[in-house]
Amino acid sequence: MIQTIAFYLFAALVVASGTLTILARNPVHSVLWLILAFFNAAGLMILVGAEFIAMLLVIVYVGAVAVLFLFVVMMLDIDFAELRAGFAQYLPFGILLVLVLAAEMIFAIGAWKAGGIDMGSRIAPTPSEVPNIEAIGTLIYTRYLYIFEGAGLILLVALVGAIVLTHRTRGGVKAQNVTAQNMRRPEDAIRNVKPAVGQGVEL
Amino acid sequence: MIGLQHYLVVSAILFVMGVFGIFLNRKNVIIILMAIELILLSVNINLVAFSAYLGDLVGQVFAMFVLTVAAGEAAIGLAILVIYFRGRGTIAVDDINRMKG
Amino acid sequence: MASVAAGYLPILLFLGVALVLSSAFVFLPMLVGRLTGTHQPNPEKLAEYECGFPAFEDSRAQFDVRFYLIAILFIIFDLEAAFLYPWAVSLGGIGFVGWLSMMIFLVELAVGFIYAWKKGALEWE
Amino acid sequence: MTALFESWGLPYDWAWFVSTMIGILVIALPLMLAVAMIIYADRKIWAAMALRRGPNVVGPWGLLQSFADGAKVFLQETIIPAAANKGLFLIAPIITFTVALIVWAVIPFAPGVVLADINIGLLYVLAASSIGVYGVIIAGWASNSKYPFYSALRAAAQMVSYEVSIGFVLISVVLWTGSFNMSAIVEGQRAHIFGFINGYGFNPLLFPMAVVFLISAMAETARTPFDLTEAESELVAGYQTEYSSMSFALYWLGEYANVILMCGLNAILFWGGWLPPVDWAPLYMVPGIIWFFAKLLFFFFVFSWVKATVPRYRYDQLMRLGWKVFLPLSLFWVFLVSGWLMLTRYGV
Repeated sequence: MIQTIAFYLFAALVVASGTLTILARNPVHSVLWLILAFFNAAGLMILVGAEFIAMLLVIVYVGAVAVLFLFVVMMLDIDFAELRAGFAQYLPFGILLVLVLAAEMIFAIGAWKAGGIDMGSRIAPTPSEVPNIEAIGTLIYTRYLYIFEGAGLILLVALVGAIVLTHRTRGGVKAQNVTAQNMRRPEDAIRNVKPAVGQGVEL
Repeated sequence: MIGLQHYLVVSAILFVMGVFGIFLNRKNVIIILMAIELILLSVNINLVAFSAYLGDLVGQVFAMFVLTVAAGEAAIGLAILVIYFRGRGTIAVDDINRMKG
Repeated sequence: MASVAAGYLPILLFLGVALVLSSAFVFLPMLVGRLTGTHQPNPEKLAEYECGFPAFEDSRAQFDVRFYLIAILFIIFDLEAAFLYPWAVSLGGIGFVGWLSMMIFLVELAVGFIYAWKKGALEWE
Repeated sequence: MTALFESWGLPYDWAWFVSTMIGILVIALPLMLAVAMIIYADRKIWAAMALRRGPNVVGPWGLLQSFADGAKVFLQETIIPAAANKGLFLIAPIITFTVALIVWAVIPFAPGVVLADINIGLLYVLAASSIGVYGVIIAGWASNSKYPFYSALRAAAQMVSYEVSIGFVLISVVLWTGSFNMSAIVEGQRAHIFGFINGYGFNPLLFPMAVVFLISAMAETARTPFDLTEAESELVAGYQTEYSSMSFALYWLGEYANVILMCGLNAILFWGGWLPPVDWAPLYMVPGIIWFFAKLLFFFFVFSWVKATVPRYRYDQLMRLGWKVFLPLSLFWVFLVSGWLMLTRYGV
């Protein structure tokens, strides 16, 4: 009962905020609606018991990816009015396409019956005793080892790519060298001299 | 009682919204990237829903990999966008075919 | 399945209560202000305060690319941590192979980290 | 408690609902009271360290100072700058305060005394605190004013940078416990060293991580020496510059609620939560909740102490500490701790 209410709450919110993401006039609002959509999708996932993926969705998307989106839309001085120029022009065709696509998918879902899979043909039956996160861990690091290492490579490429793309070294910047500062001793910097009266100090 | 089909309908609507968003904001790369994120989100909802209702954990494992790739894609996409904007002062997609220099 | 979700129900309720509470904190003083007559806006008061002087340039300037780079690096390392979470709890079950695979993963990322360091991407000038 | 209400004749669902609601209020309302008192304590500690007297007029020893401030702020006019983005301007403090409240849902105060004992409580805390960034960014952007915007930018970059090392530090702890459940993490620390000392912090392998976590916690909550977000000589009052009345106070409340939370997390993750420091039967006579709050208050004193004594960092130093010191260190510690566990506990 509560599950049903919660499902409809989350589903309505995720669809509404997804719609507003693409329709909002101000792209900052778009990003915020996108965040709300992710948040509610996480709620939907918790409802079916996928708690780890749900938390991951919030940590990775809401916590990291959306921050980057916000940085970009807030900090680039973009003339967004100009970019909306084609909006009305594409609208009728877009709606037509959307209706066709949606109808097709809904028909397909309606026509298709989800039969339960036999115990034997499941690749990795959900264990009932172990927490969700531990079961996922056991699966990733044994059966899907190579995909996991591939994910690592993707991250490496993304890291290197991002640096190559955005990093520019600026000339004429005096950087602080902390090691050198800490290694410096009074002997290196101070010299005790006793000049005779009337004579200056040679520098 | 909420069944698998409820989840599939939600994710289908979300997917269509993502496609719609790409159509509607054809000039604005940022919104297009967000629409792609929406599409991938709907894929993830699908994977998790199937995984939960069929009692097979693989769906969630793959949802995790999809998440990784999607986040990496957003990071690189926005990086390209930022340097493109720095070079040209606009992010209109139409101009990207002039990629020289 | 439902048992997992049931554990989160108090959090959902808490979220509702917290939202109501903090909205009340924001909107009640506005109401009270209208009732007690402290609500007297005028253009001078509603101008942005900034540092006490009238602002003389647009408040949304373009920003150093460094901030984007920090956000991008954060995404990458957040994802790396995301893969560490399930590994940390299942270390007992996956044995030496699982441990080794994570070490290879960490080396891959460490290579990226060293590259970022050498390139000066972690430098803040 | 559900059983109690059931015995009064309520059906199970309603009994559960009523008892959960009571639980929520028992967490949320004292939390706000605690925040008020801890602001007072904070001011008294700084005053003592600066040889001043601190608040001493309102109520006995100035105890009611925070409430007076609260009443004053509540009766003030809420000013929404004309140039601001109204909706977002008002939503931002709501986000900050809501997030600061809901994190407490998974914090165990004593054995079994926790609102939602979920499997991955620690990840929930991480997720919730990653939403906290938005309260700040949105405030800075919606104010449509220069300095709040700079401040929001700095705050976001700072919180994000230290979240990375916090994530890796948590993994060291979770490796040892084998669970993300907060209660399990506390229980895992029972008789951890030599069979009678409770707390991961006493483990030489984990102690450096406890230090890293303490410092990262200060940076994450933007306390001095890391309060670059409201460096008043550069940024006026940071992202709250344009706020007034209760919306301004919500940032204060949220900030201090987060500080208390971080102190509590320090206690739970490394110093045994509700367990007494030594696994010795007479010490268990003292209720667990008292041990927990004693540890929490000790860490709060450390936070105040640091705030009163250490000068502010420079922004490049802050970033350097986060990315070039803590990140490699905590990453290396993941390798070290997991390698040690593979050798000793799981056997290669």
